[in-house]
Amino acid sequence: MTAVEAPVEAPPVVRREPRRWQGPAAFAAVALLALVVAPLLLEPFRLGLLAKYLCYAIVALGIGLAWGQGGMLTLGQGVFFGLGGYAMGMYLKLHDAGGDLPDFMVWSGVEKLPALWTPFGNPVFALAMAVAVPVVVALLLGALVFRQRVRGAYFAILTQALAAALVILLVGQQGLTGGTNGLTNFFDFFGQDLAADETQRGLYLTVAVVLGVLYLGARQLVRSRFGRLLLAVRDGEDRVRFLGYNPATVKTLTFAVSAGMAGIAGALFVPVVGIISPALLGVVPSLELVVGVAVGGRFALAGAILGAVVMGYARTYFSEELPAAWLYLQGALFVLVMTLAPRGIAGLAAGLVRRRREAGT
Amino acid sequence: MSEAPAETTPAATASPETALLETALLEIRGLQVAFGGFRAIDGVDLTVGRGELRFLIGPNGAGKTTLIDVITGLTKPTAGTVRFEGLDLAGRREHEIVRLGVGRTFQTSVVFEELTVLENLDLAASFRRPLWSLLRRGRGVSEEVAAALETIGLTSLARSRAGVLSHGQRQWLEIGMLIVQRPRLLLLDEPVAGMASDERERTGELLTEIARDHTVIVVEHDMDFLRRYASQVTVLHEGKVLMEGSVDEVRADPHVQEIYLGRAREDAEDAVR
Amino acid sequence: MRNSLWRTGAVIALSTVTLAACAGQSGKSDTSASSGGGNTIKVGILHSLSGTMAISEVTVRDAELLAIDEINAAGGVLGKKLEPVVEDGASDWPTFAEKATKLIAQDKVATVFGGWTSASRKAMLPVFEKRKALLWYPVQYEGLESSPYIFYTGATTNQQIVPGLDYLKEKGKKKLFLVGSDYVFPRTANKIIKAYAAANGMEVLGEEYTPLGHTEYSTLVNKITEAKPDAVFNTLNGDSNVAFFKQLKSAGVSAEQMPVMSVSVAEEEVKGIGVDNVAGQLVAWNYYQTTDTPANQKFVAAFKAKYGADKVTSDPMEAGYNAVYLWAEAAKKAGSTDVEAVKKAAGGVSLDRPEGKVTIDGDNQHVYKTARIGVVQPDGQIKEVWNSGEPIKPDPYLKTYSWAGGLV
Amino acid sequence: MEGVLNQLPIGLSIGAVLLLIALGLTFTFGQMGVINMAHGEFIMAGAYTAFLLQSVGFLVALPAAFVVAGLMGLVLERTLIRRFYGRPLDTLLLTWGVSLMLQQLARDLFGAPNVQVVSPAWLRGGLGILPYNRLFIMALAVLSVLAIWAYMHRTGQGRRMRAVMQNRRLAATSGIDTGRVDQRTFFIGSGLAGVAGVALTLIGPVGPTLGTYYIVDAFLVVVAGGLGQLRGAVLAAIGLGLLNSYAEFWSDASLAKVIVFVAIIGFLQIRPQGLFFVRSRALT
Repeated sequence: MTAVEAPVEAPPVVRREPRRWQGPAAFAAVALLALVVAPLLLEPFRLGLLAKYLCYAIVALGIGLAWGQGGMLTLGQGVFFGLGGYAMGMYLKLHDAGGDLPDFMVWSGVEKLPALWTPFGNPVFALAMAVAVPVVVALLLGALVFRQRVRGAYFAILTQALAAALVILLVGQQGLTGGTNGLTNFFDFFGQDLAADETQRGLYLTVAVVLGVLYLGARQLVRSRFGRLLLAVRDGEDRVRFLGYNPATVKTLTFAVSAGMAGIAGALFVPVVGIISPALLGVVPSLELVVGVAVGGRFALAGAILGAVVMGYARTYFSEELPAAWLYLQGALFVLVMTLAPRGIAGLAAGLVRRRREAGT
Repeated sequence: MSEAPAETTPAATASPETALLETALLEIRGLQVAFGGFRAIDGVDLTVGRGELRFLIGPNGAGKTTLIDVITGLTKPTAGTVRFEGLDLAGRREHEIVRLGVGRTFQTSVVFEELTVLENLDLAASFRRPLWSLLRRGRGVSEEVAAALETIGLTSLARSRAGVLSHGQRQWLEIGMLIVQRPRLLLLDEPVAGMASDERERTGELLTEIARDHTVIVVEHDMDFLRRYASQVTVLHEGKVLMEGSVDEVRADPHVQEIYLGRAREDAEDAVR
Repeated sequence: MRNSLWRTGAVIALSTVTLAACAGQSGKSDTSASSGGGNTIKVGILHSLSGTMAISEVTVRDAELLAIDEINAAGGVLGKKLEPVVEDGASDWPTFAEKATKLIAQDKVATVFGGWTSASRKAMLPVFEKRKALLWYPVQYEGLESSPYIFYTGATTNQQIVPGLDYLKEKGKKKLFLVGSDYVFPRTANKIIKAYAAANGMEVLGEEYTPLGHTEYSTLVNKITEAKPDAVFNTLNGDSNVAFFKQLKSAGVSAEQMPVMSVSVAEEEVKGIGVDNVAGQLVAWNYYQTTDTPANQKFVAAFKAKYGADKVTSDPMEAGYNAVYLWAEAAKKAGSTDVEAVKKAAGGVSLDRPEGKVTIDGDNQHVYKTARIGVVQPDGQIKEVWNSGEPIKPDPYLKTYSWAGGLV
Repeated sequence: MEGVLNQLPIGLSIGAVLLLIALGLTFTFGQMGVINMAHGEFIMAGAYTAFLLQSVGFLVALPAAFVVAGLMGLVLERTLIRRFYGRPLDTLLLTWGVSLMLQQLARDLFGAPNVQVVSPAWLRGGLGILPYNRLFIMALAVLSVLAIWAYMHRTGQGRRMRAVMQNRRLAATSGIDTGRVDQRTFFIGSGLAGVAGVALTLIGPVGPTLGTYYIVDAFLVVVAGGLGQLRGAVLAAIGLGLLNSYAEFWSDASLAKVIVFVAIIGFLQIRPQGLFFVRSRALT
């Protein structure tokens, strides 16, 4: 037996059967905080940052599903994020250009709108592609590698190489993709001025609602038979075959769902932040997303979301206060979490709750 | 992705009625398996009829587990054919063979520790459902699963995590998972290895009960267990079938005795591994 | 037991980080709220202080801070001292946009000096245009841009690439091979080079791009030696230059037989490449540490005094240093730091700087600059071998060059 | 035409570089299942060792870098990785954190800009298309492989290492101190990264981000070669080197990287476990 196939660290021993009202109550409280309190308290600039973190949280949710529940460590989630982002960016670019060539094509020497771009003038098509392209790419990659039982570290490295390859491809096709600069300089979002505070607030609320809906969907998935099957695949892929299931199918579907989430996140990210570029979807950003999930707690979907937001804030904070220390801190935080709290913040919280309960009885 | 909805009923995978009558359930002809230069199985012929309880015995390295691995698609044969209900199993993948109706257990039981006993059984029972229907939250316990819980005697532990079960209980859970799959051929790989004597007894009873309405092949080399529960026995040695017969015939055979004399030493090596 | 202690420790560590982050946010808001009046003018400085671009950009930040110190020592601007607010772009383009927003919206700075890569400028551009704030961008770039809210104090193409080509043509180098990193600047530069070559009877034998950070150049060197050009025009960026020059040198290609003209190799990069690998090669800039002007002697001395005697100065640093002075001069002329007033006053502002006389072109907000071709010396310094004689009028769209007609 | 022929030795020399950077990884990844993302930073440590020792001599830097990087690996193994055996994905993320810190440490110790390492005079010049420094790297790669082979097959330590690699539990019950074997393996694997770092100063930049340029390529070699397989790594490195060389010659450097990636995915369709792998009967 090779160590590569060893199971991941076991999740918490506590069964997820807290009192009935607790889950919905917590969800409602967080929703209230996110939808009402945050927009009232935060100034527009900070609210915009929070919207950005929530976009990352959507990606994190997908990683939590693929990695925490399915054992597929994907180091290339930035790829799907980027594909979604580019689909949206292409629409916005064409919309702003209003029939002319987008600005970057002009200075890249492209004279006619490439055929690939034409349909993206339609917002419905662009939005559909923001989800469909990542899903299809994930289905293809998943079908190829999982069918051949490529897994664990191999899979992680392949997804990482995919991220590296896509970056090179995007950068190389400057006339088509804007090269290193990516797509930026958007003005109008479905008739709203993107610079306006109200538009940004509206975008923030959209992102928050989408995150909430996707969270509920992911939760449903995890608690269904499919979720149990996924867990079984994570803990004993070969055994699952002898239950009559094809693990490759289960993994491919889950991977595609997580890719779709990343695609949605990318599409939302573009109007929120105003740019999509290869630097956002390469090896390092993809790894950073995984770091967030690990810090928050990979075995709990809420932990993944929490981790993405915490890491986003930490990054902004340290970059404003101690830019030189950020790499140390990021590295150190990560080493600490992996050694001392492999289940992340969520695991620590669950541990505390359990201890209090034990003390109470 | 497409295979799940296609096979919704067990009957859909069965071969035509005429073939059923003419062929044995399992037919192995001229089977060879080589790992590098080593021949783990060297020309085995084996026929198992419907409703049979067949024991496979033989010392370590005889090729027992390899034989099961080949039937279930885990190991690819170098030569020879394996037919199940007249269908050639060559080139079929593990889960496809399960879907044809062949189920197995493993020497070291591998139940899903994070899931409850009930969830383990439910998962095993649901593989014929279309994949999309798995997305619904499964509530309640199906009759079939309840019956299996009763059979393996784990009803009271249904909602415990499988991780807390004892070794014996895990083996029974595995057997339970096998039953709810409704296979037409069950392959049990050393079901009593490492069990205490009362657990063995319970397992033996379980085996007898299952064999009443299933075809079962059991790999075992515990002679005591064999004497109590076996009827038809096939002896493997160095990848070949040494002999076939009733328990008493086999036990009386000088060849078999000779092989098993050396067993003590090999068992010691086995423990090291 | 020991385990739970560890856990508790980790909880505390994590919550400290989170709390600190929150506290930091509120602390920031407080200072910004109280910064409306006072005796200082806040100016933003936005460069990568971490990540891959930090190597280059930190030196520009240092030069800009030096200029602010000097201006403050001389009494400040409009009777007020300048107060720099330094932010880190982290070599990440969206972060540049984010930090630019912060500087404008939260810190309410009068102007921002910052950026290095084209990508970072492109990411910041919409922020400055939408919020009607000012950015001073200090690095040579690919042209084809003229934002009303950006001042460009580095060279545009007709002040660096075109003179570089003029020099090669003058030396009789007719066959060129183009090597660049795969991003906007090299691709645009090479487009211009090809148009120039076509109009001037020169021949482009090959055009190759490598990914940013690429380090394996043996195949490319083989392609070059097989094509046998008279000269190589190099628009590689950053670390790739190190690998390229090392591998070119060890392949036995000498500067005498096949010179390489580089537009992204300055004094700082020469150190990393290794002088022995790059000595004798050509570079095109507007300023060298050795440029012989009184202002430069002062600049180099002041920079070494502040940051250490081993420090070198380079073209982008000087352009950043100039940017602060040019903005201060325009503000003085306008009598206000108001963005529109400064923009209006800036046209025609002229100063004697280390690179010589610089003048802001009010039409496109670029700067008149003198082009200088240099040769890398064995001591790591760059010796000027040619200059354009007088400052060249900036022409980001190359409108005054007939051969460039089809480019834009 | 001459260019096409030249690509052959160039491809081999690219392969030699790939082999050097991946060799140590084959050990730690293949044998111990440890995915060490800090491997690139051990390469960097080797390169900085060459920088510090350049007044002493280039050849002195080779063993010194082996020891420096090896010790760094040993410390990493003892303090952190030891706790993570059997959790390869966690190790991957853990060592990535370590690699971030090492990069920043290098930045603080040596400054952010690249440092200058002067190639020794006897490596200037060349033979045909290949410069002496490329030939040196090829020779070094061959020597490293031979040394590793000899170590594994001709010494007691090496035999124990192979025993642990094939069956950890059996080796442990046979009286082999697997902990010590792990330490040695990690020391040697990391040390080889240091040697690679010294060699890379001849052809590439020496700076804090050096490791990041090579790490993905190194992993691809190991993936294509198969776990812990010396001959797999050798063949994969040469194959990828040649593929890289010709793909770049006929297209460009960017496209070549994409082609290599697609080729590896395609290759894994045929040989999912890499070129060579050890058959195993166990079920996870």
